[in-house]
Amino acid sequence: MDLAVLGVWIAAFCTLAVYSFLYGDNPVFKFAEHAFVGLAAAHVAVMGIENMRNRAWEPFVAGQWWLLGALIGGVMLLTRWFPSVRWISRIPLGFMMGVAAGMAARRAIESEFWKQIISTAGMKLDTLDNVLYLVIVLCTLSYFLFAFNDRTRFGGAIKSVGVVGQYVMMIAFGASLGATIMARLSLVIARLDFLFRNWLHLLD
Amino acid sequence: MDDFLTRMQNIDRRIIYTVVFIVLAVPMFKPMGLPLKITRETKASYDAIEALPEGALVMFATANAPGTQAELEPQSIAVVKHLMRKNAKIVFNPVAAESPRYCDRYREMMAAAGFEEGVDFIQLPYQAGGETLYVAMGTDLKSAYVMIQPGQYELWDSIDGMQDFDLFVDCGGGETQRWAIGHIEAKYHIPHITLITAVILAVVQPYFTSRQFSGIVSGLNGAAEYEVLAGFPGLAASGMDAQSLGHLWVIFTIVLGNVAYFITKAGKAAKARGGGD
Amino acid sequence: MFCFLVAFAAVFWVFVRRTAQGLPSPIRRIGGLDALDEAVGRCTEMGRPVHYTFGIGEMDGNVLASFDVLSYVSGQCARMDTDIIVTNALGEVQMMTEEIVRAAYVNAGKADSYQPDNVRFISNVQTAYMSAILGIFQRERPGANLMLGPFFAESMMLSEAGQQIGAIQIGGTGRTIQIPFFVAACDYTLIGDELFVAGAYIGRKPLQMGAIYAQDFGKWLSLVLMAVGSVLATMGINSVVTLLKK
Amino acid sequence: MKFVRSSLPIYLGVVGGAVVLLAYFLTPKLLQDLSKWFGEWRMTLAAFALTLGAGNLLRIHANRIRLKRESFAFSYVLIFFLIGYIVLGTFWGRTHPLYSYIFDNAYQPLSATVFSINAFYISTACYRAFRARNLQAAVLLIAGVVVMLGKVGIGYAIWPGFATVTDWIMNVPNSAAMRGINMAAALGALGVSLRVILGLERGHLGGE
Repeated sequence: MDLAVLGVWIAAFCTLAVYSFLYGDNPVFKFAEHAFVGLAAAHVAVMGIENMRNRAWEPFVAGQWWLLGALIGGVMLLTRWFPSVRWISRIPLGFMMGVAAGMAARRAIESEFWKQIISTAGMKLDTLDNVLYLVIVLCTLSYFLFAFNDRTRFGGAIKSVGVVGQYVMMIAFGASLGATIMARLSLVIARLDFLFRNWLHLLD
Repeated sequence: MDDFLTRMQNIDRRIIYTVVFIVLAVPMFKPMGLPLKITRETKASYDAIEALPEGALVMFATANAPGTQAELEPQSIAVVKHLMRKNAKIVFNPVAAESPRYCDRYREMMAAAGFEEGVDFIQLPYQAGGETLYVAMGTDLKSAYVMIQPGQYELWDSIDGMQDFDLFVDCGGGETQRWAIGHIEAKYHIPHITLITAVILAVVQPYFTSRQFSGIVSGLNGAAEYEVLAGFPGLAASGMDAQSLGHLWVIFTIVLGNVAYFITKAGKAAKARGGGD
Repeated sequence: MFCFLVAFAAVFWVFVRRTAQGLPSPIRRIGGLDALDEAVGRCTEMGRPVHYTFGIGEMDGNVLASFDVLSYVSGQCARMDTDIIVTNALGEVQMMTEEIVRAAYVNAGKADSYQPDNVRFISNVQTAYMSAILGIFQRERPGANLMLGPFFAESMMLSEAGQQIGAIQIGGTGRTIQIPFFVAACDYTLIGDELFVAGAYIGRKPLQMGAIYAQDFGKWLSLVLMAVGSVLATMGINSVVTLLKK
Repeated sequence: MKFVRSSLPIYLGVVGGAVVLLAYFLTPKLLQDLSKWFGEWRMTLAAFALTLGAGNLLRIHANRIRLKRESFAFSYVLIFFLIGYIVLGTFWGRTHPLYSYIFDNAYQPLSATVFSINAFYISTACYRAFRARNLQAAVLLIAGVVVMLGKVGIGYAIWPGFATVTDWIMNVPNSAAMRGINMAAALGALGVSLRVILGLERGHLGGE
């Protein structure tokens, strides 16, 4: 049996092993699951090691001194393995959290908040659809107002607008689900195609 | 009867799964040839590539992974083939840990068609970092890829930064589209088209309406449409029938569940009013 | 936009100061967060663990917000002597959650019951993560499944798998596209911003309450800008958009 | 020492976050350079963290074997593939034929199949969720079924309007509601991030 054929058989075994879980947990699935988690972790670690080498160490040796910061931080992270000095790893962690927050803030404000205001505020209310669009955006956003007391008349009004928003969101969620089901089916189609065509040769 | 109706409300999931298998498998052997409607998003993507000048410089960033390959791979192959027809110079950029293997295949495809590695196409190394990487590319492409030595690739040496590109293709089923428009499109305004899984179309579509994306190819449908437009009969079109049939089965179970639910509820209400058995 | 950011930060600061001095703080109720205690309580009764996950997304605002909830939930678990299993997909989030869960146990006076092996790194490969969770659900049978963070396609699978083992489920994410899946399969769903205010809602610390007020300020501002802007745009005056684009 | 232990991580976070955020608006060269470096550092640190994660996995499964937990035999399988594949990838490289062979014939089919389980799960989830138990669920159901019918040929055969209504639902209510949710969530994310950037967040890293 040549290697390519063996490969197809291995792949078919893997496919069926995973699908067997749909019936119930079983040793074959357990084997596939553990093998897969191991392989995936290894693949990521291999990528990580490669990145440390070509992203930090090699350019640093080639004269990009500022990468020293990353190397020191990386070594500090490694202190996690030693309980007595594990607190050191919090230092680079704090830095990572800060940079992550900075990035998140950047994207949140520009493309997800500001541009959306501009796009909505520039909309001409000359069709019924546009009026509706604006009203829906306003209602949905009102649902997310938190700091008010719903026992006052004003608060009660906000709450009722928010309830309208809630119903519109249900329309949106229902529509998204409906639109998604068909797409998800294509994932199985690709696997069946593999089983019937490449493995069993039932299709040409 | 009541027993039957209750059971229709709680069909064993294994039965549902088995039927899903069957209805997806049958059309593979007996295609029905249902018609295909081409959406404006796919058409716009096709037009964007068709409008490129000969030898245009394109970045093909991909986050393709085994989980998304069923949808993204047929799309990617169709788009790369189309780019090859335009003699585009392509920089493949795997942006997820599992993506380099896919880029390898596109490169093999190009090399087999007589394109020269290093001159007509290159593949950048994968780097961890996600959004950070997109920020870095937008800030300074060359220093984001410090590990590529000058002189290593002729094509890479001729590029100064993102502003040199004529088109940015972003392929992925996750967050990369937003990073691409947030950090690259926002800054350089080069045309962007995106290849996505159908699931995320709803969130990506507003960016098409706002012209931040010039085109969207979404899901297996998008791939099939693209194949038809570009004239490469391929993988995607053959799966469309199975998809429709599976879809009908799901609709059927939903209707069944609701009908049973309402009959039972009506029955209960009648009993509560004191009706006989 | 920069002006907005500065204004937002300033409002934020002012509200933090003012709530620190004690401002009455009415907040509307959020069902999904009220259910957290119910979830932990149910696990305690049944003698099953609580499962907590962030999904596989990058460390972003969702994760930062979810840290607050994890801190609270693991404190509750420590007090009630219920195990909490945290599964992670990112190296840095793994390290952060180790710190948080450990601290929660220490603060609850139960430092000895903290089990490091229950805070688990699985994989940042989505599908490997999913398959491991399917296994954990079948074998360790958590009684509650809390999914708060930046979720991708794993949302559907995790919530349906949790449903199959009869766990009480709370899902929440700011990644809009995944919310419908949580709505379909979870008992409670935190929609978008509801996750981000979770910390304030549970903790009611002045700092976090200040954040809620500042966010509400931002929302009011955008409501007004959009309404006024489009009315003016209809009349042919584009001054709001021009102003915003500066 | 107390400063280094409990406050330094927070201040480093403040500096990191503030530099990255401000560099988006302000142009001084130093700020831009710093922001670029910080981004590069974080990418490298993320690589370190990932590798550490693999170590955590190894430790947990080694413990399972040591304590003879339920079905610990499978932990041997995991450790075998983990170590074997790392050794192969690190010393012979990812381009080694055996590495690619395993990737193509085991890793990739496993991954694709696990993902495709979503198709089955979504069908049962919708079967349960799309039931008109109350008014909200009814709204969810109606929108869902109309869109589902709008996506397939038979829907068109029943009533040609399904496709039009689907387009309308996707473009008006769906798109508008998603925009509202997104905007609120963006503000939420901004609020959470600012707490870190302004150094107000002390809970997570400040403990002993």
